[in-house]
Amino acid sequence: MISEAFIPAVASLGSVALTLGLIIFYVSKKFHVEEDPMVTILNDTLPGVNCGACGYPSCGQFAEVLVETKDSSMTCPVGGTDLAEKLGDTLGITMAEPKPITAVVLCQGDNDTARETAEYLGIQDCWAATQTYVGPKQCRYSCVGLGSCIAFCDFGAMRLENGLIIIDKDRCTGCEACIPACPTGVIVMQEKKAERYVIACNSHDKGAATKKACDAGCIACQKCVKVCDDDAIVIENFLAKIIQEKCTSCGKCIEVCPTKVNCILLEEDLKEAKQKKAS
Amino acid sequence: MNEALNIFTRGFVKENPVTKMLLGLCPVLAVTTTAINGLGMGLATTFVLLGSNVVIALASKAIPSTVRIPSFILVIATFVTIVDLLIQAFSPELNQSLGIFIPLIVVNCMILGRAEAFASRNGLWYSIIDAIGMGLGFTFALLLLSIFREVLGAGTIFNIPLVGEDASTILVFALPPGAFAGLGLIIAGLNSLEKKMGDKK
Amino acid sequence: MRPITILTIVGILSASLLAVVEDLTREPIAIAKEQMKRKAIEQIFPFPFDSLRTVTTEQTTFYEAYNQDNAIEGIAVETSTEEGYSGLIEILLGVSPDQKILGYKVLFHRETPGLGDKIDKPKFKEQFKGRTLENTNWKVKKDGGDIDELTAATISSKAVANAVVKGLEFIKEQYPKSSAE
Amino acid sequence: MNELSGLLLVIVSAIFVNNVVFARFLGICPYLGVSRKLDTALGMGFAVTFVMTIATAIGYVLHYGILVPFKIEFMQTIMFILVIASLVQLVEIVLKKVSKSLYNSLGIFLPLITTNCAILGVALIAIQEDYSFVTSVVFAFFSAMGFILAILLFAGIREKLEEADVPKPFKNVPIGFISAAILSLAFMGFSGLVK
Amino acid sequence: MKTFKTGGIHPPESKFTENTPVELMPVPKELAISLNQHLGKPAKPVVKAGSEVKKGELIGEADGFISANVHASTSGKVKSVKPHPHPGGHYAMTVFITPDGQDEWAEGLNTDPVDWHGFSKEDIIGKIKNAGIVGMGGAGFPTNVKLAPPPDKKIDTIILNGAECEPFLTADHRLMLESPEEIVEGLNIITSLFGGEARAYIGIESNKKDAIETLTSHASSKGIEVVSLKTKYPQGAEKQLINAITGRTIEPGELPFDKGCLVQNIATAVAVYEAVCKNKPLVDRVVTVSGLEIGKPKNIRALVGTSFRDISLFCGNLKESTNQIISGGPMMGKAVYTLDVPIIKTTSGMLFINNVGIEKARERTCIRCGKCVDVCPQGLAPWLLANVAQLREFDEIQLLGLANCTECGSCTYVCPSKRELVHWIKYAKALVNNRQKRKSA
Amino acid sequence: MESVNLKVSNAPFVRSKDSIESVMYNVALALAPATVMSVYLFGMRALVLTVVCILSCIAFEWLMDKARNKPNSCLDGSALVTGLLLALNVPANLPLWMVVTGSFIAIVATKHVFGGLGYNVFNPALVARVFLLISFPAAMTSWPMPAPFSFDMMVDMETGASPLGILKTDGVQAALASLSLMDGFYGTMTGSLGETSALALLAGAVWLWYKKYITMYIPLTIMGSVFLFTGLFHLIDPGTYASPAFHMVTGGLILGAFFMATDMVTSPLSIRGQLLFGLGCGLLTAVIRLWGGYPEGISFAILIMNSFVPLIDRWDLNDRKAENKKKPEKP
Ligand SMILES: Cc1cc2nc3c(=O)[nH]c(=O)nc-3n(C[C@H](O)[C@H](O)[C@H](O)COP(=O)(O)O)c2cc1C
Ligand SMILES: Cc1cc2nc3c(=O)[nH]c(=O)nc-3n(C[C@H](O)[C@H](O)[C@H](O)COP(=O)(O)O)c2cc1C
Ligand SMILES: Cc1cc2nc3c(=O)[nH]c(=O)nc-3n(C[C@H](O)[C@H](O)[C@H](O)COP(=O)(O)O)c2cc1C
Ligand SMILES: Cc1cc2nc3c(=O)[nH]c(=O)nc-3n(C[C@H](O)[C@H](O)[C@H](O)CO)c2cc1C
Ligand code: SF4
Ligand code: SF4
Ligand code: SF4
Ligand code: SF4
Ligand code: FES
Repeated sequence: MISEAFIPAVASLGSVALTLGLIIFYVSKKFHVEEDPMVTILNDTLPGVNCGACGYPSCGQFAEVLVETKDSSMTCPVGGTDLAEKLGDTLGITMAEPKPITAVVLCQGDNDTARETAEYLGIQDCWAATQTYVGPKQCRYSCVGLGSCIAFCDFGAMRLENGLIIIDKDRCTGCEACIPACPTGVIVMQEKKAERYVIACNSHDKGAATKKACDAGCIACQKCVKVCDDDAIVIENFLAKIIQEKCTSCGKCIEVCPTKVNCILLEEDLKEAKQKKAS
Repeated sequence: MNEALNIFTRGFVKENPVTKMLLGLCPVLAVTTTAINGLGMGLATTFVLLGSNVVIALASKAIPSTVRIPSFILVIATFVTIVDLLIQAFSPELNQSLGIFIPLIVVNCMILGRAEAFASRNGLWYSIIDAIGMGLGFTFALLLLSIFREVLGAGTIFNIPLVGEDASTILVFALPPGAFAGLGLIIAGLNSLEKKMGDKK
Repeated sequence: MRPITILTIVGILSASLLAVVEDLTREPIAIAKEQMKRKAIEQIFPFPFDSLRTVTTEQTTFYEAYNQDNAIEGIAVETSTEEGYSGLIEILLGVSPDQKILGYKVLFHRETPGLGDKIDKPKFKEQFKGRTLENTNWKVKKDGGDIDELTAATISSKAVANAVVKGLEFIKEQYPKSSAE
Repeated sequence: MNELSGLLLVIVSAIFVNNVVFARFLGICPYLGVSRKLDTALGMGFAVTFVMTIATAIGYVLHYGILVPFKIEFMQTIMFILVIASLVQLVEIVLKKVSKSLYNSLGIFLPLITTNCAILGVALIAIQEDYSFVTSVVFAFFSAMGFILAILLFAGIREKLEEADVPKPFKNVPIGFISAAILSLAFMGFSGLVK
Repeated sequence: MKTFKTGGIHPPESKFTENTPVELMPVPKELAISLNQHLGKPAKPVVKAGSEVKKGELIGEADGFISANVHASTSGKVKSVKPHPHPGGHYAMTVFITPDGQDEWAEGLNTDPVDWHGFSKEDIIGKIKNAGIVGMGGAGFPTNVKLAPPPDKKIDTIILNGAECEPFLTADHRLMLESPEEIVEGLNIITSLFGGEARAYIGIESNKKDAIETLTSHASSKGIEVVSLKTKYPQGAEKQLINAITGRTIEPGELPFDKGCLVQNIATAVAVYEAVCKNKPLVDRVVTVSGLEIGKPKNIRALVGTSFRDISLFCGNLKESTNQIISGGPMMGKAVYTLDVPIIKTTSGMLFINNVGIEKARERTCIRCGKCVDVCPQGLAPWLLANVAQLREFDEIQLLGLANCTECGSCTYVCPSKRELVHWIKYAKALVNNRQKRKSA
Repeated sequence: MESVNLKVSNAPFVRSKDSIESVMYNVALALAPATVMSVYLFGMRALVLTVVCILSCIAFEWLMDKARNKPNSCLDGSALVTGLLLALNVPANLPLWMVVTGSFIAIVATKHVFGGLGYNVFNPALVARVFLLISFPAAMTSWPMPAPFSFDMMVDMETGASPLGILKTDGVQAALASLSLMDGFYGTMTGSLGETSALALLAGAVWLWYKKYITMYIPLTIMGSVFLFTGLFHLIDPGTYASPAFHMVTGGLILGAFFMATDMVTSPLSIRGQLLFGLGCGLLTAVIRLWGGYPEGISFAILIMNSFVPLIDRWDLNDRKAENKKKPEKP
């Protein structure tokens, strides 16, 4: 049954395989390069979006540094608590948990509330508009409303509605990519909380000027400062600001605010407040 | 069982080796001038995939990582050579038209990919299903493209004439450019189909 | 050392398996090759034949087809020309014992699809049936001959005619008697 | 002289007329996969050139030194691929140690080359066409040049298309195929150059 | 006739007002004097609401090395100091003055001319600095700084820029016809700062034949050469002007003094003369008011701080169909969004137009015609810059010579696809700047 | 006065009158002499073919704009030019359904799939022509004989090979016998609609050049390199290789060099790029004509060089960058 080709076939392939095996074995010993497999493992665990929120240019870099330093205070905001746990498990240390933060747009000046300047016909981009003049809205602190920031969000958390950017808190990972994208600096980062109050206005104009430019702006009337039992509101440069550490989310400030809509963050609340104002 | 069904079906559209993962493209483009060729190539590849998946699922534990790739390749090459010999023996016409692309099944990255990514990590049963699913998905893509090209380029389907001998067919589709264009169109078509389906859901 | 052993073992196993399969398929492959040839010849002969004899000469290979009574029914000869539009054209030419053409089959060509490749289409091939070296002016109609050229592929048509003539001449050399009859 | 002009024909044929990608359909996966950026495309091209030339040379020696004398030509595929796979692995190991920078630029392509059918294909074609040793090596090298030409042109086009307003369903891969189709259409102009 | 080497265009000249003598505009009811009328840091206000001021009195003090003094343009009472729209498009701190109607100069200012030949260099520069003189050709670079280059830079060529290459504008043209003596004296003062070797030129485009003649006759005896320049935009741009007259090329990253040159606008020369010889601060300037939508196009001499509204009323009011008002020329100017903006020291023109083009112009895709490359005087590839800006690849765009673009607008002018090329370039500059700021912060 | 509605945009506020439309319609106008000549030579059928080709191109353009939700651009003239050039590139007796197929390939598969005007990498009319040539070689290579002032529709027109076809199949003598150079220059020879009359084409090209819509870098390098290359081989062996003058006036060389290689969308922007592009087109054309399977090579040559354009652009870009890197920027 054994054919005449059997012996040469087996012998030749066997010997070629053996030779090559030997060579590879020898060479891989001789040219061995040490590499930390941990980096690869961590890299696989990380989200891989390279957003830079951790302070490193890429997830890979983050992994490398983390393996090297085993610095438990390094955090990846995007991955959140789950990821911190996983990373900690892999490395055998307890990682600090990133505080969940979210972007907040400090402006309520949409197409209905903010008054217009001259019509803008240049390149439809917030930077291009502000580089040309104050922008299509009279308030020069406002969200310009041309949506330049949207493209910078890797998580699809931003959308433009009626000339104003809305941030979807559930999607926002706090990666901060949108902040440098905005020419008026109207986006800030805040801790994610179930209920949170923020003065959503960015205008440092005096009250009268603000009022002239926008129905929703903070006119620095001091009412909220007076009503707040926790001293959580201060007025700086004609703009009220809530000190998050002190704020107990009592909601009194909303009640007294004459422009009614400028203290809200939760999106549902925002709609409610608008209805309230309308009624 | 559900899991098995899932493994089996994903090779067709969602993870189709050709249109989605872009693996094993050379035979796809080269041999799809007629539907029969496409079918033959698809089935031959499926056979190799099945064989190698089975062997590798069984033997992967015994193979150390340094020589994993050469060993896998040896297994695959063995099956390819077997297929080659069988085709030569039992379908010499197919052998003639598939030509060099039969030995080249060895380097069809789909097969090594499956061996690496699936068979070496999963049990025998799932590996078999995966092989059949992927193989048929591959065959499906080949068939789609080859029918497209045969109808437009030669005016026949499975060698059965659709138009008269003198009618002008669009010859380009029988030639290399037609292969590229045809596959491009099919992928674009599947893309928009998928999007439409997604929109509906 | 384990990796090397394993690789070698895999190699040896593969080789053994292959050797066995090769052994098993050697016969069928040889038969299949023979059959391919026979099929090709069957295609150009309008009749069934019983056995086939292959003759290899210095210039080319030809085949004699015999019926049950061991009488020659047809001769098939491989002939070729370099004068196609894209060079080489190989055909298998079948003639009857009285050296009339029975038909031919194109074995190899690189002519333009849609133009020159029509030399393998029945419509063009039909006209060769029954022709002999003597009863035909082997030029294309354009040049005053008898062969209907393909539109826009005169060169391919001429080339085929040339190859056919070459084949016929060869057969005439091999079987000087039968043509004299 | 005749030898030389024969080689010249092999070269022209390998680069233009029977371009591995456009006419022979070999190495399409890396052609599509590694052609997003010019730099990486070039890296892939160099890696392919290196492996293709050496693999064809070794293949030639194996074929005429072992397979033919022992009448085991059916072992061709398995022998060749074993050689290619090992070769690739060797190159990778050595590169990693010897030149980190070269490894970084070429390294990621090397594993891909094992399953690049152009390598095996060219080695097999060289045997099929009965080329001499020198011709085989020249053929392999210039086939690789043909591959580089193809992948460079393609990468250039794809980089340009990044900026283009391509309809959604055609983005990326499909438009890549359409471009490849037009490229191979254009390369058909070379047909008949080598009879 | 001389001209610069690369690029350039020739848009329709539309100089409607070239034969209209300069008319003096009366003091308006209110003046809004911006404290940011120059390149560099805005001036610090030194008056408060309620202060009484005389004409020419300091109201804003130069704040830093590159900054300039600002003076009251008329006598009256300071109404308020607050941010106000600026012709640059943004807000700037602005001093509002309610004129008392006397238009009374403060003590010792605007005296009869004295001979400057005895003054020391420091004196002259000091007077120029005190007078708050800035480049009136457009950029508003403080003149005293420009006139005192680092000691290692030898200035051998001084050029007065009378090109006025922008369509519509005729302010410099009229000034050259009406005040040739002052111009020549101003130039002499400037030249004297650089010793005897410096050559002085006045470059004028060939479409202002009368100005060339007038100045030639006034300058002939004084070692000043009047150069006739081909009428081609942007002949008046500093780098192009230097190239046309001296053949030298200011390389990217260089300033004119690196090639021994100094360029000053015609009006700046007059201001220098007045500051040095008459002790007159820069409080007014000649402005061309033109365009098809203004009742009576004119050249006017107006006080710094006069609002666009007042000027439009003075010039026969604007038509209903006006849809754009431009501060400056049509090639480099800025569209203003309110008539409240005041003119500043660098406002050379004011156009009232009905730009039908902008209504329907939408950017189309580049057809790679290469026209923008042909006309770019700086030898850039505007289409590429715009493409890269659109892709937001700001590292890449800097390597393509972003900083060399003078924003002359020639590329946008010629583009058949109506692409906003300069705007994309400006956009990229804004973002690159911002990034650098963030990086250094 | 406050009722004025101000609009803010960016400088410059004046724009030149040039537009895509003006460029394209001028090209069409420049092609008018050749079109008229083709109708004179090939009669009504040529006119019908041209009209069908243009209309189908415009229709496909309209359809694609609709399908892609883009502003309507079917009348911007680029589809017109593409259609006209495609018509000038095919034989007068080509079946109309093939013509429409060609328009489809040009506008849909080569232009819009790549993103529309300005984004296409390959010359639409040429891709369509090559597609037709390879798909329908018989129809695309049997040229009707010129029959001045004939108004029939060419149902059974006498057809013949083009001079270059004869050169390829029957050699130099036959080719020269078939045509005098003057015929070639005036255009009374077989060929596609627009490639016959060198005179008419050159007239249009000179006008375009005078109006600065095209530059001469590309056409002249193409003509020059074909001339030199074919001339060299003619000198070596006049028996096998036709004279350069013959090559100049036959085939689509002039049409290709002056009207198709100059398509700005698909050619390089820099002068040196254009010279390189022209050289490449010229050499490839000559090589294909002298030794290739196809009698004419200009279409393939231009398409192949089209694919080099991104690389040439990249070369320019890198040089620009290198130049700027050399000069350190001062603050
Ligand atoms: C693209 C192309 C392909 C061609 N292919 C062939 C071919 O395969 N066979 C052939 O005889 N001639 C071929 N020719 C040559 C021409 O059709 C030539 O005109 C013809 O052979 C001689 O003309 P006639 O047949 O009309 O007399 C080809 C020409 C072209 C342009
Ligand atoms: C940051 C900066 C510093 C400058 N420094 C000097 C200087 O020291 N000396 C000088 O003569 N010009 C200086 N210039 C002025 C320029 O050379 C130029 O005259 C000015 O920007 C106005 O030019 P333009 O109107 O052509 O834009 C400086 C300009 C800038 C923007
Ligand atoms: C595109 C462009 C065009 C210019 N045209 C003029 C002009 O016509 N007249 C002029 O005086 N300055 C013009 N300038 C400004 C000059 O470059 C330069 O800043 C000025 O002449 C310097 O003088 P100054 O400092 O006295 O203003 C132009 C600048 C640019 C960038
Ligand atoms: C000088 C010039 C030459 C042109 N040549 C062609 C051409 O050869 N083929 C074509 O389809 N369009 C041509 N066009 C039209 C236009 O550029 C073409 O439709 C674009 O390639 C489509 O994006 C030309 C336009 C100009 C201005
Ligand atoms: S948040 Fe900032 S960037 Fe986003 S739309 Fe508003 S102004 Fe523009
Ligand atoms: S006033 Fe406040 S809320 Fe209104 S537009 Fe300005 S920043 Fe936005
Ligand atoms: S604006 Fe800038 S890029 Fe455009 S032409 Fe002028 S200098 Fe060149
Ligand atoms: S002028 Fe406009 S269309 Fe022409 S190349 Fe420049 S940007 Fe493109
Ligand atoms: S199948 Fe050829 S490279 Fe993947």
